[in-house]
Amino acid sequence: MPLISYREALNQAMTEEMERDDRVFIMGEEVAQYDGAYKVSQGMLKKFGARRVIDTPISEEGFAGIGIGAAMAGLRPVIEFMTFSFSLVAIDQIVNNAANMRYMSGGQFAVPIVFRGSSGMAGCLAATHSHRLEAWYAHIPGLTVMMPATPADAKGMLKSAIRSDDPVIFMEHEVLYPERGEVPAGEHLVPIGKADIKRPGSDVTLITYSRSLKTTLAAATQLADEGISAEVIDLRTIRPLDLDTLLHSIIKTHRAVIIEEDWPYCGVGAGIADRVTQRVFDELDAPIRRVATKDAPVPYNRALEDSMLPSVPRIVAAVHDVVYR
Amino acid sequence: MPLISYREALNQAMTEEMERDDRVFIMGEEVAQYDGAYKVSQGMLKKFGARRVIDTPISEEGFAGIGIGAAMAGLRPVIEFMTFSFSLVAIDQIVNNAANMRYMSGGQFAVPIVFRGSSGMAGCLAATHSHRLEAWYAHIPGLTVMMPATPADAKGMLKSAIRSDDPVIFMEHEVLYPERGEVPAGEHLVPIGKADIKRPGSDVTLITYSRSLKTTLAAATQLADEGISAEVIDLRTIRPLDLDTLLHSIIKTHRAVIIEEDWPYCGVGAGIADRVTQRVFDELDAPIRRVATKDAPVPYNRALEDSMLPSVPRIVAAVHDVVYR
Amino acid sequence: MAQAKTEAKPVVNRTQALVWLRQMMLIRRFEERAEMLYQKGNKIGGFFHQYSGQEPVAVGSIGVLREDDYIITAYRDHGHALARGMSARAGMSELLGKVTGCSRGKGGSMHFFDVEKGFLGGHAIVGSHVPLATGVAFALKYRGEDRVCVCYFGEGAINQGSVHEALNMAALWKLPVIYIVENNQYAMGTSLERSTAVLDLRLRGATAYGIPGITINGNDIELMAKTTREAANRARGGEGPTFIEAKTYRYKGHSISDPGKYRLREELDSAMKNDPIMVYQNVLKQRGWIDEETADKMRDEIKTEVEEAIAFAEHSEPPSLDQLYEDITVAPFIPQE
Amino acid sequence: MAQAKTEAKPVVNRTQALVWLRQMMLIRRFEERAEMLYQKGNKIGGFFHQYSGQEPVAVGSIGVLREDDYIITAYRDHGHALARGMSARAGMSELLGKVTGCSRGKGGSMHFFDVEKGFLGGHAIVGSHVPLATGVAFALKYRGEDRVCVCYFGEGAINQGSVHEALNMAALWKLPVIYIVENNQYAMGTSLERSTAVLDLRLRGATAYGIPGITINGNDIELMAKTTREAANRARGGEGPTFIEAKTYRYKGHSISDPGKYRLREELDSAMKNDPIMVYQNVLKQRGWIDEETADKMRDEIKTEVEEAIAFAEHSEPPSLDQLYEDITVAPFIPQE
Ligand SMILES: Cc1ncc(C[n+]2csc(CCOP(=O)(O)OP(=O)(O)O)c2C)c(N)n1
Ligand SMILES: Cc1ncc(C[n+]2csc(CCOP(=O)(O)OP(=O)(O)O)c2C)c(N)n1
Ligand SMILES: [Mg+2]
Ligand SMILES: [Mg+2]
Repeated sequence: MPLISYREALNQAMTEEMERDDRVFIMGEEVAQYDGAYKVSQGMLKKFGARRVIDTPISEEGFAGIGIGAAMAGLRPVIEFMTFSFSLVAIDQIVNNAANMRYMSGGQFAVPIVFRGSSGMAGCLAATHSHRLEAWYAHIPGLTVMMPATPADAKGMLKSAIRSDDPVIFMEHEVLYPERGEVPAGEHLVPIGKADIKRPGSDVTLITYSRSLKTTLAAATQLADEGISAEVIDLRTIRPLDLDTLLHSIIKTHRAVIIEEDWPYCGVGAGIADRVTQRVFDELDAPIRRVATKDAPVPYNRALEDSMLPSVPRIVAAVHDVVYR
Repeated sequence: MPLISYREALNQAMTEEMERDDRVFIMGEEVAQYDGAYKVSQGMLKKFGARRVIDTPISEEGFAGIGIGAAMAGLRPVIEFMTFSFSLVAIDQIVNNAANMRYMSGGQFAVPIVFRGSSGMAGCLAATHSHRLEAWYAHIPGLTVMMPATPADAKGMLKSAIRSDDPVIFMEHEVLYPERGEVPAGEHLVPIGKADIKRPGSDVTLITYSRSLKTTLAAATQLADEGISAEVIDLRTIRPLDLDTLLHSIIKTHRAVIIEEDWPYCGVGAGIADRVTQRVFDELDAPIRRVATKDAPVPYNRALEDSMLPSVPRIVAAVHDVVYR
Repeated sequence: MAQAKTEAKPVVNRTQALVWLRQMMLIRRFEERAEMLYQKGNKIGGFFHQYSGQEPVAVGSIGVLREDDYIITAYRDHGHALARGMSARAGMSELLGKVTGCSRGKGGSMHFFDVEKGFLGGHAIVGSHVPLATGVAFALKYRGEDRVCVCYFGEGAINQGSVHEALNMAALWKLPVIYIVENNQYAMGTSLERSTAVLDLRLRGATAYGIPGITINGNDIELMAKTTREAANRARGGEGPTFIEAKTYRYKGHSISDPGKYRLREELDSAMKNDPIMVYQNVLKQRGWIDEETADKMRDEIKTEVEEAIAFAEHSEPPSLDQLYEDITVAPFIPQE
Repeated sequence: MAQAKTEAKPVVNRTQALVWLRQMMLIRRFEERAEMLYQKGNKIGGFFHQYSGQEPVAVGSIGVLREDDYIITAYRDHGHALARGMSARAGMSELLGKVTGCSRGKGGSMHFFDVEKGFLGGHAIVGSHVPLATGVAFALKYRGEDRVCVCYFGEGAINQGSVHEALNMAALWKLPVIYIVENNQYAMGTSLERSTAVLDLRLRGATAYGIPGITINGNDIELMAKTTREAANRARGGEGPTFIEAKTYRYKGHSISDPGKYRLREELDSAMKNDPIMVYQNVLKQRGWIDEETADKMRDEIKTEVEEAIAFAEHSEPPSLDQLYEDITVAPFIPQE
């Protein structure tokens, strides 16, 4: 299988879907002539022309709405936010128009749209540019929320997202763009709503997604050295949650730690811990622990920022805590 | 003590604080000449004049930002959103400017501002006009989130909110505006971050806030008839959470149900259940159950809407589930 | 008697004119009866914004569109929906929250939809549908179609930032969209001069974006029609958007709960004296296209139609409780609970 | 040689003029050295937007303000901060993420703050500080003060809706705010004509709101000063906002990671040929206010000042890890974990 980057995998997904279906187009700031702020759409203007690869003014609320309107009229837009931090100015469109439209119209309209772009804490970007909004979007019925952690998933998930008839929030991670991995050429679809066991294990279940997968796998390796066998589950889709895969694992391990990059209170981890605990309370030998980003705005200083993030020591400590050793 | 409405209590709080402190003013759509869309600011234009009670154009993002700027320059704005559903168009200002400003400036600036207004499902308002955004705001470090359930708390909490030096999200409930109760005249301050035991009990802890308090108290009465003694805790402040009061109660009852009007996944209830379970897992005889609004956009049809909401039967069933009888 | 004034030369033929008169009467009657149902019996709930007094704006403009064009508007949407041919049955059933309603009882007054008629809704967040309209127009241009999208919004909505973002992109990309600002002089209780620094809205919505802007008496139905037709021709010809400020007046409060105390009795009276439906009826009479008797018959027919719609709505089923989870997504919906 | 051109009659006296020249040199040098620190040694991280080429806009406008006026700008904020008198030490320490930085190492390049100087930040969400500026002006008027707030933003920011909401309210309420659009012709890689339907930004930002609008060569420092002074006088006199489009040019890419391939070499060269610092130096020379030697000495002093600032920054402490939870709220902060 070809070894390509997460960035290229996303590019492949869009390119293939645009080749397949003329209704698909990409719109956003600097996606065309500049080849994308993070070069995800590199070469696409050249390939597809200005009709289908469209640069916008700095008007996120406006072009998010334009995408939704275009979707209602039968197109399948891919709207790039330079980063999801900027989706804050467009969020009314996403919640009230993308997520609610089908319901409010009694099923008459569909909104097949993908909002995608980088997300997360990318290093020294400080408070305004480091948002992780997955918990916010996951809270909203009507949205699908996907966050790939590997190049192969990036491709397969984005292709599925573009083919979805419903609005998808597709959050990439800036830090992952250059990461390389094996990616199937051509048709490769990862189903929406399916988690993936990235490392099987039997003593504890580690639940994670996006960039934190790497740290979690590193922690699992270190735990293995200690004789603790960790199963690492990559959620991939945050909403709808693949509860079955989680429960199956936890019924086996009886212990779980969730590793996430968002804030702890009312975050994705809390949402998952709650749902899991509700189902398998009696199977749990310990409360589900969480390793999240610390509860503070994101500072500029790198050491301070690093100290907030889930780290191998923090994950290992949480695992020790749940396995009682 | 005088018996006044929740609406009047809020009015009193603002009036008293404006009398006390010239830096306090109120701004929003229809707050002045119209006396407020829900009449919360009734009579205030007359009393304080157009300098301090200010009607705005329909520009939430703009006047939210104007409020924040004014707060940075030393005023203490009370910004009314006609409903918090409309705060969606202003949310970037709230998150990036109100919540982050102090941090980004290394503590040089404070943002003493209150964003207030009605919130919640008020009956037949459908998806766009029925948002409950408490979990979103609670997720954000830098914000204080308050939601009063009674007239007395409405007054005492709003006065504390206005005196706070930090940004406060103050969510009222449209359905509660006409509710009457005893409210202390004059100086009455409810501390930020303190929950209130609205009914003591010993068998199960019922945790709730805002409009759901009423339903929860009704359920507690019914449970009492069955011989189940429920302790009802009104959170009042959602962020920061009064974890001590919750843990104290649960260590006594060993069982808890959270009743909330927001959506279940990544909602406030999940946020609380997770934090409580982390602390007192071994004290819990059952998983913390939650009675939330069902996971769907809010429909217009009243019966359908009602079916989503926490109800006495749903609460009672959840309690039966945790007390195993 | 309401004064007859419109374009000197008829803009339409007799048949069309009578259809328009009838549509205006239908909208008026529909809302009068709905208001009664709201007031007694609690059959309608939530926010309810009436279009009474503004009928010529929707009827005149929609009247010159093609069947395959698109319409989108704000929460004050009954008029546009009926003008576009939505049945009174579907509208009334929606107000009563029934499954036979135009949005299956899930949208209510503010969220009427009709995919068959290209009616893209009723939208209740002020200004938020203006980007949507622009996106629909984007799709039309993308596919190389010569259809247009007509977008209505109130003068108060021009203060929402998203409107400006959309106007700029529509102009930049020459999209086939027609923005019709229904300037009924009030946004809730806020009069125009209290909310905008510049009273000539064309400066804000047209000049600022290089979009042709025109201010007209929106209550002159044939002028409304003519102006819209010209704008539609421009749009179909690839010349881009048009901004039409249609001056009009709403008879009722902002919504049913608003007594409208912020305006003077005389202001309302003078508007009602020139009721646009009566004005148009008189114009058609002067043209010899209708007589009193035919008009009365028309009114009677409409009464019957509306009563029949009410009966239909009343007898319709409400959505069953399990429909709560329907229509959320196209894919099977899995509640996250 | 850079061409000398500015107002025929000096706008300031010699002392002031030399201060301005010095400030421009300081900004230029500060950024040159910071860029080096960024490129090697990884001492500066994140986004880093340089002001080089635009110095006269900040220096000329801030130069005529009073000490008690307010300044607010976007992420391209080094120039405004230094022009306002922030020390190179505080700025450099911030870039290095040190606790001695102007934002205690928490803000970084995009979020410079200085409460002492009335410098309300560096704001990194495009357009988002324009409502803030308007609110500051609201507070000034509320207290009956004759101070003003000056708000800088890029020409690309005019496409953000919140900017329009703010402009309208500033005009409606006659607030003492001066909007200075630094039109450097590009928003990242997007040139003006690719992002706005109307190239005369006054139509969008001034005419549309009845705000006096004026377009000037922002790189003519004394014209910049004069124009700002007039606007400030209007604001102090209760006459409301002014919109100034200052035409300028940025020498560097949008941020440090942008090679700026979207513009032609000649375009950049011709701008650099008229480097505004050299232009002003020549003007002052012609006036007999400075000679080559003094200018060189000034440059040397500045070099020393910047090196000293770097040394200071390098030797400063980073924030300790427990400062993560400091400065979040005025009230004691309780982490919700
Ligand atoms: C973003 C937002 N803010 C506020 C409201 C509440 N609101 C609904 S309609 C309205 C007035 C709108 O006036 P205008 O645009 O003139 O339209 P009209 O009602 O006159 O048809 C307001 C303030 C809303 N629905 N959405
Ligand atoms: C809301 C938002 N969208 C996008 C960005 C990313 N971004 C940062 S600066 C910029 C270009 C701004 O250009 P302009 O306003 O002309 O200012 P300049 O950089 O030229 O000084 C963009 C797109 C952002 N920070 N905020
Ligand atoms: Mg209006
Ligand atoms: Mg620029």
